[in-house]
Amino acid sequence: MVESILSLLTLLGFPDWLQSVIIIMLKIVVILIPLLTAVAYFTLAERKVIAYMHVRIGPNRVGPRGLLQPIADAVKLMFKEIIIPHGADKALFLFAPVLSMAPALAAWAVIPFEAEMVLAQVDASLLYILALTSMGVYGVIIAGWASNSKYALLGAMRSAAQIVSYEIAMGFALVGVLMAAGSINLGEIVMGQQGGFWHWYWLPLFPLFVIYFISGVAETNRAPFDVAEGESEIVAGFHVDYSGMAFAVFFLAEYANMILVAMLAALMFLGGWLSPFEGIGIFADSWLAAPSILWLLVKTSLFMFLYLWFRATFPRYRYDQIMRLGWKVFIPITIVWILVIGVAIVAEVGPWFAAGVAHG
Amino acid sequence: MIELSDYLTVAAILFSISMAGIFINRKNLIILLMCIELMLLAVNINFIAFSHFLGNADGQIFVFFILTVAAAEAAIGLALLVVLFRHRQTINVATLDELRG
Amino acid sequence: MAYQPDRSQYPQRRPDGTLDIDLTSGKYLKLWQGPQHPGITGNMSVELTVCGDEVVAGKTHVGYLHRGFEKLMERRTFIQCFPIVCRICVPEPDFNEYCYAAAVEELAGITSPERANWIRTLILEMGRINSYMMYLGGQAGSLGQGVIGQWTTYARDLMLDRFEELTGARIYHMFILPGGVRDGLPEGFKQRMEETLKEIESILKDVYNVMYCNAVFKKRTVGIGYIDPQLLDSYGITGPTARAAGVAKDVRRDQPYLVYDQLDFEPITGKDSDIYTRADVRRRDLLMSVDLIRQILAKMPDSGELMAKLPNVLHWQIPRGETYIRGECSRGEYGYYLVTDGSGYPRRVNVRGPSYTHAVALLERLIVNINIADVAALMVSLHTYPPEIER
Amino acid sequence: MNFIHPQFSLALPEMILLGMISIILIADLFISDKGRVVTYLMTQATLVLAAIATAAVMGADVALSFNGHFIIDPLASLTKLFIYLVSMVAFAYSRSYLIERDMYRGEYFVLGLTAVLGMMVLASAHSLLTLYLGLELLSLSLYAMVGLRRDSSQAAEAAMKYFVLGAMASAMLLYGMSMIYGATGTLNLWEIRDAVAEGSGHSLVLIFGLVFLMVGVAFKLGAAPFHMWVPDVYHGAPTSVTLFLSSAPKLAAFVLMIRLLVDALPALASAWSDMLVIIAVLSIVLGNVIAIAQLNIKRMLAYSGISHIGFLLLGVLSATPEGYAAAFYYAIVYAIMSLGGFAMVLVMSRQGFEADELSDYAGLNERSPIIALMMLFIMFSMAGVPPLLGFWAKLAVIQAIVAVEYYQLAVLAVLFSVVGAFYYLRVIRIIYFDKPTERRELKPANDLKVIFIANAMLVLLLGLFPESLMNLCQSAFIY
Amino acid sequence: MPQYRRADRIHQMLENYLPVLIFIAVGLVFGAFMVVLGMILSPSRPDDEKLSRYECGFEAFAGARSEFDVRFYLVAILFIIFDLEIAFLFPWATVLRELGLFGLLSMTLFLAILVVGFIYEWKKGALQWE
Repeated sequence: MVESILSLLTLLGFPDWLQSVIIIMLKIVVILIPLLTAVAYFTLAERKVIAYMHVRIGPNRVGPRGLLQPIADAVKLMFKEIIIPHGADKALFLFAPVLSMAPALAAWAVIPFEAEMVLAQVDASLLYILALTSMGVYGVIIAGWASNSKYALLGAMRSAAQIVSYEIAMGFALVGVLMAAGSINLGEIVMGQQGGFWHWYWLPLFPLFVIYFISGVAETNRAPFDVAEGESEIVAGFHVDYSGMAFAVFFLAEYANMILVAMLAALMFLGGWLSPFEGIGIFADSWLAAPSILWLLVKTSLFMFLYLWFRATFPRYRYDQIMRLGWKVFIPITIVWILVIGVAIVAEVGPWFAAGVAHG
Repeated sequence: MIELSDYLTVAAILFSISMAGIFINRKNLIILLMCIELMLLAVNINFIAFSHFLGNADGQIFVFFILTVAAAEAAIGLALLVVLFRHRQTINVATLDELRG
Repeated sequence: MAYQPDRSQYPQRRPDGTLDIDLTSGKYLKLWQGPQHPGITGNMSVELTVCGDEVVAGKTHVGYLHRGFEKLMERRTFIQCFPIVCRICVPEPDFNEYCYAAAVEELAGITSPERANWIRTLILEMGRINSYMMYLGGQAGSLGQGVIGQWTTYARDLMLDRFEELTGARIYHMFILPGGVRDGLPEGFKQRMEETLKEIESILKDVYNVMYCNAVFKKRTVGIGYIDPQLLDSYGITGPTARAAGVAKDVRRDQPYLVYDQLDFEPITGKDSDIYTRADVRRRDLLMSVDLIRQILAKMPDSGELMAKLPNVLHWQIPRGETYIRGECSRGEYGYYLVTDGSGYPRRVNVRGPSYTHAVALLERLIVNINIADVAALMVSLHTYPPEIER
Repeated sequence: MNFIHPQFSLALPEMILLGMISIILIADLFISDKGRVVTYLMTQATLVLAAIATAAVMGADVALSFNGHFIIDPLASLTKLFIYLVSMVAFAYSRSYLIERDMYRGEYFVLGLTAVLGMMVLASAHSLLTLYLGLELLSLSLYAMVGLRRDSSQAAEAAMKYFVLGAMASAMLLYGMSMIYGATGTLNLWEIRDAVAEGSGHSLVLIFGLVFLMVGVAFKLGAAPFHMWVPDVYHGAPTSVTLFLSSAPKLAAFVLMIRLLVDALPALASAWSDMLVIIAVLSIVLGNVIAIAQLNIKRMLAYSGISHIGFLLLGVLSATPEGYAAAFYYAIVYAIMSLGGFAMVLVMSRQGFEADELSDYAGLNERSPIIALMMLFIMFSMAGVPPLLGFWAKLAVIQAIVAVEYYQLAVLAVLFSVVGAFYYLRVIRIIYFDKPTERRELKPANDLKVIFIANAMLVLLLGLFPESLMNLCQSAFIY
Repeated sequence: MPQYRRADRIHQMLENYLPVLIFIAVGLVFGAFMVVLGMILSPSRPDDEKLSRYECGFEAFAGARSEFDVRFYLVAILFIIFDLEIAFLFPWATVLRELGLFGLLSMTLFLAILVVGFIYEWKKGALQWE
């Protein structure tokens, strides 16, 4: 497929470096299109799933059984007026959503969808992702500061502090995965989990797995941790003064981040594209046990469903309880578990860290 | 290709900018702290350039330590800034004239 | 001894626990938990003075819903007042009807027949279940949990169907006349009511699992909004709020009216009187009401008079007198004070609802020194309805 | 991966100190204010323990560990022992002062110990990396100590100034180190020495690096052109911190200079000794002249400290082992004298009254003659009056530069030490001949008084029998 | 004079970072494009009432830029320190197998010192949020 495009491009007389750039752009488009549709339909899924949990139906008017709802929302927001409040400096006000959107998208450059299917063969992919997720905080703070309203600024500071605190817990959880996998490249991390679902890292690193996902939920200001725009007390989040497309971009960034966290959790703890039936005798060689992207998508949608489930059933934590949980509960547990895993690796405990297993 | 001397000149330029920043700036202390960080980063560039062109990794290891110390310094600098701010309500460099002579 | 961080520059606490700061210093932020605030049920507003995250002083503003019922009733004959009375308090209209009817009967010297009393008790208990359902939805909603509100509205709807079947109307039933009730139970009512009660119990089990056993809910409610038992008398606290403080104070038990003396039940009390215990007491109260309805349906005489003999109601002169009828509604002690001067019109009607003391005096006392995030939960946990305060 | 396990036993004192710092930090959280003396005693015990460990590890032969980054040689061990002694005395002095100013918290002692740890790492550093780490650990703890007293705005300002200038200086030092690393290709001091010796480094880059090194070191020592921070910080910081600040870190800065100039760059001796001449002259001249104009005793002692550093540099610029020994001797003597000097201020100060104006010392003789006498000894020894310790130190240093034919420098040094004597004598005049304005009886804490008297007597005794300390210092430089 | 080795690996290393660069650019452009599209398509009729800040239905009080709690600053500093700790754990984690017991012990010491700092903060109330 790629060769045919290349030959077409040489035909049109493009210089070779431009050709490689075009190929990369095409690959990016191939990643972006499904991602953006996934983000759009994730919003619909959210409203539907929460509705059914509330014993009601959810959107079913727009299009057949409500399927065109996300498009309708997008178009509506497209035509909504973007209000820039008094005293807000215009440039920063409009740049903040872009700054929170860019990291959410750029992180997908290094996510491996299958053994060889990754856009950029970056060998420090996990480090790149951690760096990018901490870029997201800038968008939040600038939005809060630029919209020149007391509530927005307070909400922005709170959610920024929350994101930052849970980033540490997430970082420690990633260190645990690195120790188990022995390599910082996501592809090799998944390869390190071969050999049946009890080889996946959710078993040896169970506390880190749980803490990773909960920190992921807290990082994206979701479910029990969405105090920043919780309506029951200070009625504001950092994007209270945003409207129209500016708000839509924040919205998309949040959902893209959620999918990113879900995908990472699937990759690092549930063995990415490896099939759960891998090591079990009877299925061993059937197509069922073959690793494929479908398994990755199933696992990711499992985590995405968890997001929605949390949102439907949990009340909101109070802000100081969130910070207490982040600092006083997660960080000690992760540090202790890192040491436990360190000892386990040095002593080659269990099937995961046995000496012979090929590692990065 | 990029030569060693190019790296050194970049580092030297950065270093002089931060030196100028420290002496010329009278407005506020945070810029002062930023200049100090900038100085340490200029030194980092120096080290990495040397270690890359010399082929041994000592320089890069040194950079790791410098980053840590720079972070510690930033922490203490900002802490002192807050203590000072609590007394003076401004972070203007010119007000630091209580100790004279 | 855990080293206390040196908080010299934070405001200090006076011996009675309040912060000694001068509110006029303008350093403190004034927030409105305003009438159109999405977080709380009912439109009354609380003006909060906040220092950092902590509420320093609160002032309740009511009056957004004053419709002047009591003045209105002075211009109406007794029978004309009957349809107005149930519209005073939306979530539990039957209690107004019963109290008004009982007051008029006492002054006019009429007694409502036995079977009518049974039906009246049945309606009161059904009204109580509905009011508690609305409370559960509000309490979870104030903490951000939307699902409970949805389930309890569904349950409330089932009960409204039973009301419709029994009284012909869903909310304002106008069923309890002075002198008795307007009609008996339609046939098959008991069997359908039994199904509704089973459905409500299953919903309550789900609510218990999702809300009461939820770690985050516990974190947000246990130990918050503590009411000191000594305050009960000085602040006139009644109903589940008082029972949650350990005092078994229930008008149905202390001064049984209607047929409560023939039903066996024990007032439910809680121990440590915080938001969680109040919610739990109300949930168990609701289950008790379900059991009471079963008892009523079982013991109810199937035949008998429904209405006592009334004189010509159009020119009904009730001799001079005054009375005060008390009852236990879902929020506390509910009372009607009726004064007649022998003319065809009530001289003075005063509705004494429990929310008046709970929402104004008690709330302003409790709201000091709690986190802003808990203000909504506290207001809902006192289960106050603004319409009943201002009438 | 071949991983040669380093010899941990050599770094025993550092490990003990690190362990004790953590224990004290955690223990202090659970101690009530009344029990704070436990933290103080634990601190002193740690220093004693470290001294014993250093003595055990001392040994005659030079031993390298942590593959070339850590060295145990006579200079390192001796410096460490003196650092422990000076720090113990400094903590003992500061105890009563801290109680009066409710700074008597665990943090003060923990920061002090981290500063001591920094000095120890600095003393036995054998590569540019360890030098930098030791220096940073020392300076960061000192910045925090100066700014520890939150309610005094002077301390906050002093801490900020010290931080900004200190950070700038260490950045300069680093820039120099990066140049040296670039020129010689290695961080290890001896390998640098061999590389420079066989002329393999770019001469221009080396000189450039050396200049920046000199700037950084001169700043840390508080020598002349870079002394702007010394008076402000000594005046602004709480007196007990100034006492600690002016004694032990100077010793450590001296060893830093020796490691850099003597161990690493002996081949450039001609270059750096000329630079040192300029710095030494400036320090001596500026130190003594400005000190005369001072009315605040802390600022006066600060400037006298700068002049003492000038004298110390004289020893180093002679570029001979005897010169280094003389400089080392001078450094130790200066540490003892500055301890005594600032102790004077501590003895005089009470709750809420900082005795830092000269006039506060008027007529001290009537109020308590013993203390006045002790102050006389210290002032005379600082001036360099013969029978006391200060004289021998100045004599040794001047002998060193005379041996290397720097006659004009020697004459200038003697001349300005005489000029310097003026403001020391003025203090004595105020103590003995002015009428006392303060009537109240002087009641310093008894442990403070005892140590102060012991310190002054030490100055006297070592003055009478200087040989023991002298050949101890010479032993550090025989190779 | 140690000879300076010609750096020849740079070109290859740039090879697989190019897509990352382009993706970041695409991300930025996409975000900007959406916002600009919104600006173009949507009507713009500013009037005072609409532009005033949201104050739960009441007139806005003090200006927005009032100073906020020092605790947020404390969280920032603690974040720097702990993130640095993670940055040091990353390389160590990847080569833990080769380092064996010695590597583990040295990192335990590193973590122990940081845990001492953490306990100190905890007890000093730095993590207290009431």
